[in-house]
Amino acid sequence: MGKGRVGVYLCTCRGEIAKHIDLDRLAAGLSEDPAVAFVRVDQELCGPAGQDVLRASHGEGRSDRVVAGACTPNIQGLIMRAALEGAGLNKYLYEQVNIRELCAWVHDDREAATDKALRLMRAAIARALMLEALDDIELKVVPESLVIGGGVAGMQAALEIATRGFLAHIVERTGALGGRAYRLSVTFPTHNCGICCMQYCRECVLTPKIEDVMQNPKIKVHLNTRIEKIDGGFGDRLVTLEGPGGREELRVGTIVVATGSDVFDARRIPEYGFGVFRDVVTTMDLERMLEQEREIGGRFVRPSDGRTMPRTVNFIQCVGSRDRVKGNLHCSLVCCTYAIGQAREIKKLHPEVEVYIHYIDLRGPYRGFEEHCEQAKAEGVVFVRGRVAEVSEKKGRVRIRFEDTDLGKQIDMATDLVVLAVGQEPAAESERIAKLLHLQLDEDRFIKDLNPNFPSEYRRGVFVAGCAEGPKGIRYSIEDAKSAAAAAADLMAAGKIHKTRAIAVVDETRCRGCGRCEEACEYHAARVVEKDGRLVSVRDEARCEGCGVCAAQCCNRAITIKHHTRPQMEALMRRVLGTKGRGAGGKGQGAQGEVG
Amino acid sequence: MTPGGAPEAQKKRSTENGSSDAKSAEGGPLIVEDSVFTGAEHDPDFVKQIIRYGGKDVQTCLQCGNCTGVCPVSLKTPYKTRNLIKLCQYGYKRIFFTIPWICAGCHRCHEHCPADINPAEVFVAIRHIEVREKGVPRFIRDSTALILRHGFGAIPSDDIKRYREKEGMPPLPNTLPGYRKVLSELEALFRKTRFTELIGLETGEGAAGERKARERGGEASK
Amino acid sequence: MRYSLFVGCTIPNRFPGVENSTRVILGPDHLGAELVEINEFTCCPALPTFYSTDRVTWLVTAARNLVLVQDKNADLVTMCNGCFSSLLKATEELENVNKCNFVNAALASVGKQYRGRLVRREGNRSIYEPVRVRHIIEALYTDFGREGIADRVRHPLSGLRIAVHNGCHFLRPTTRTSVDDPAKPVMLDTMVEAAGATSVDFPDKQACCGAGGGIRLQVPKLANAITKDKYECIHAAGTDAIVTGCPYCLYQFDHAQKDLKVHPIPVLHISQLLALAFGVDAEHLGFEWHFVAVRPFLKKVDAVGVV
Amino acid sequence: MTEFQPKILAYCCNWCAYAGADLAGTSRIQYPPNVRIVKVMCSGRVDPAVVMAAFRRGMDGVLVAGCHPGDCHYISGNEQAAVRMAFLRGFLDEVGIERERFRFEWIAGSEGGKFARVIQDMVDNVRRLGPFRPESLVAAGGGAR
Repeated sequence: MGKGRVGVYLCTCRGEIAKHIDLDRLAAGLSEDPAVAFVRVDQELCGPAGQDVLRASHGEGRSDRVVAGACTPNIQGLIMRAALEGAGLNKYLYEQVNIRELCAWVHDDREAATDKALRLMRAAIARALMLEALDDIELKVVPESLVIGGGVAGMQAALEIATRGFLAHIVERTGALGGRAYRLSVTFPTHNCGICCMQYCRECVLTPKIEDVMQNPKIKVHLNTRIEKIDGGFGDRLVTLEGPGGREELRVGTIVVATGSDVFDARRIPEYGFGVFRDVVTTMDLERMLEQEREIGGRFVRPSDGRTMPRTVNFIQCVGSRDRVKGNLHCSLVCCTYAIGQAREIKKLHPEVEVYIHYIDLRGPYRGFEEHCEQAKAEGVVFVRGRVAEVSEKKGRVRIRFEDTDLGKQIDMATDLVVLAVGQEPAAESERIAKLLHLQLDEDRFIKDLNPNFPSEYRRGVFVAGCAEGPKGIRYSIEDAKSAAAAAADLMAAGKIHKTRAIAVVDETRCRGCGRCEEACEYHAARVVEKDGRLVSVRDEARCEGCGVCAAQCCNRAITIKHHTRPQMEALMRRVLGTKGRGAGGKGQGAQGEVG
Repeated sequence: MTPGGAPEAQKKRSTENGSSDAKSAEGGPLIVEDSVFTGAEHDPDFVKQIIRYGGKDVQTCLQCGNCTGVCPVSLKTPYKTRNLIKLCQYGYKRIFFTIPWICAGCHRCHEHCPADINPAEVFVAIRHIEVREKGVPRFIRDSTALILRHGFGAIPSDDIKRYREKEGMPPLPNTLPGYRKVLSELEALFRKTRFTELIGLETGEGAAGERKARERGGEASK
Repeated sequence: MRYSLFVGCTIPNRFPGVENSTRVILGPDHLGAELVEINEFTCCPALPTFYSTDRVTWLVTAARNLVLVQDKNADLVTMCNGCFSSLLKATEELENVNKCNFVNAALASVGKQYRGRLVRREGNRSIYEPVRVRHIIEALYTDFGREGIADRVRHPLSGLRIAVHNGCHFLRPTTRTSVDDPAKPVMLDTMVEAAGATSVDFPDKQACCGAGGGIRLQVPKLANAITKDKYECIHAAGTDAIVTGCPYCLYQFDHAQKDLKVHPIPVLHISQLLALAFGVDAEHLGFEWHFVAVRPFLKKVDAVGVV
Repeated sequence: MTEFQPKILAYCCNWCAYAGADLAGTSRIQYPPNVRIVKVMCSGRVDPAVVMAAFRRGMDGVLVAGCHPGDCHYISGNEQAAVRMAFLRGFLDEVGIERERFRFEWIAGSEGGKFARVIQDMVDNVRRLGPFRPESLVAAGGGAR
């Protein structure tokens, strides 16, 4: 000790900290430490004035590293660190102790809180003395983007990226762009077609046009193509495609995952008889029926006889959604909207048909949903609260049995057409892609939604849009695609990214190449290679995230995480534990001062 | 109303379609009793108790009505499974204690429940609570007495015994001399689990209990 | 095949013919299974009485019955849905180590110990060793199969229309197990068809008989009201008999018809039906204890020695 | 009278458990001041040696807290930690460190209350056990290094 000169700043947080911690005593205690160059107390270090204080004070050059006792380092701490960086401090030489959330706000006992703060501060100073200045890693971002999935979200993302001047590759598994939306006859609540033909329609303004995509010189469409492998790291990934033309490789800087969702298979709820009774159809089937009627002049008929028009139609909501036993726990969000839309469509075409919608709760996270719903009621669609228990068949007509939960009455009614409003569930392909890209899946197996407050670097150049991230309607998928594309384009426009140096490094003299780190690393950043005739582990700087799992795995202590080195940790621990005085006959063991 | 007294209550309250129409079979009352819950019926621990006795968390019920839709009892009585689960959510324990034990235990409700609640098991849990807090229905005590006495819930008639002999079927276990040991085992186990204490059947009173049971058992086995 | 028949309470006291016909069809003259007699069984115990009141006592009593078969190298076979459900539930509950330890502590006082454990899962069903609880329908279906049964039929019941009633506890014995598909069961229908008869389809085929959960005992009117609906469906379908695998359902259909004063449809246990098809004299099958006369049915069957 | 004040060291992952502790603070949920938090990037970084080091230095209890399964910022670090900590538990049994002295918990960033509860719980439990004597480790041969 003694080499470094630590500048210590304490924040009163406009009284929030000062109320619970005796900052004078804290400052006095810390000043005793010979490594401390000065202790300065300010009212609000994260405010503009406080930042000025930090900059000016550090500019004086009395200290070469800084410890601040303030609030959480993960939020305001970043502001303070940036201010000090402005005054020439290397950001890796900054340490912040959270004496607000971890002391002031959680301990009523002022004495104890002050003691604890003092100890934590001392420990941080000990650690600060061990810190070393580091530079960030700079990675180049390849100015091309991969969009996985050619549905509404994928097409929109590609268009946005292309508009910003970068080449976008759409990789689509099937033979056509458009995804599920292309199979919809009408979209709701605006009552227009799924994919663009009527220029005046509001939804169409939002809906990307397949032709636009096909004609855009900045978009390359790979149909009937599968992603085989994704290699490389942040900013520069090597993607292997398997398409009709054989194997192909792309180098891309960013990736937008828009793999979408699957439609729930109604066969999994056997009591609804889908696949058994011909007059039980899904909403996707109904789309086709309506489309045929409207576009090629077919007639709206019962599938069982192909002749008669259904007199009654019953929609069953939440098929596969909100069903933790046979389906999925989540709400699919779009089914209420589209089922009501289809019901209205039937009413519009054939006002004499009785239409019932059986629901548990009506959920429409759309602007205009309530009006849509009211309109349906006014048009004569009957809403029945209560989930249909089972569908049976008697004398050639399907019957449904349910409790009308408003009436508290069981009803067994004959009907001509049962429409199952099937929900969305995670696509198998999404899971595969997520695995390739080390993306996390949520409990519902959709790709996990990252906290939008996290800087976009945390996404490592991979953005998720549309239903791959959870059930969504067309409009929200498009919004999603736009923001994902914007973030991807920003990264590519910058051309390079700075990545923290706080990552793993291997001491090759200690490493014996056992490969335990390689097994543990989720990012494939650790690899055992042969070097000078022996096996050693090496790190891919672009991929390493600095979690330290490999270091914990290593039996030989060959792995160090920069900025979290073992000596740094130990220095901190020694002080935080207060080993000094321990074992000296037990004096003070358990006394306030010792523990505080 | 005790569970034992259920048949009478049932007779009055159930109508053909389970609806409690203003006009009952007897041309009954148009005006019903004040049915406002005052909150005094509410027991906030009810849900926890249900879980303790092996039921599931009823708070996750979606009130979709699937259970009622398939419930054979709901179809014929004013008691609707979904409403009963709602009562559980509210914690109206005391109201439950007035409801006869009429769940058929067919578990169709569970088969169809999207929230995996299993109302049948919830009612089993509620019966556990009721037995402990309010007392045990008579038929439980009677059949337990029978089982303690014979190992089984009924006693075969002489006709049946003759038929068995004629057909060369092996004798029923509880007619064999060694069965005494089995009964003593059963009694030991019931005492160990304090079942006889729980249902208020003192094993010492076995004989008296059995007499009572015989009267009913004779009727039941007919 | 080694089976230990668990006859329970209802069969020996109300329908001794069910036990006898089961013994006969499984016996050396027909299917040739080996029957292991256990003379220390007690009530399974009944679910409405024990399971509803005190799960612990229920489990201990059921475990005691299970212990009795564990060294016999035989499957425990019930002819009653209630016993099947109660005992199967118990084997599943005893999978839980804590519960099993508790039960064994109690059983120790009568010198017994339960050793069953889970060995594997087969479809929707857990398989335990050494105690395996089975239902007669499932045992016949799995161990002998349609062919195995059909081979033994000497008196095919051709032309007869049978309404099959599976019963709830056979379809849904426990919360996690089903031996047959509860939505679309096949086993009992297959057995009926193996006997040469036709299993008739009718609405609400899987509905409850009405007796379950002690409803018959406490509120017979309610039980009958439930039965009435099902009876009407069966009657409308035009059937010669109702066949079930459960004596309590049998009892309910039988007695409800008396109470409801409807056109009688005979009710038989599957064992009795198979015994008839195997050519066993109806005189031995205990039909005198059925309330609805089985005689008209036997006439149609043309069974010899009609009682 | 001075009650025994146990010293608890908490290794908290930066993303969930530390955020949880932050939230306990912003929610002003009180808990005993006996805990010192050491922030690690991932609970997966915590190896048994680090835990043992704390005991050897005379900590009375050690908590390792990470994200809930499936929630790890680094995909599976927390689950790797769980495996390691399960192994460590067996080791602690062997060297005679009471089970209550060591705890591994999933604490989400939204679980400020849980963080406080876990700390309170640990302090209560460890207080009941009394101070931990690192000397006993040496005697058992467990803390040899």
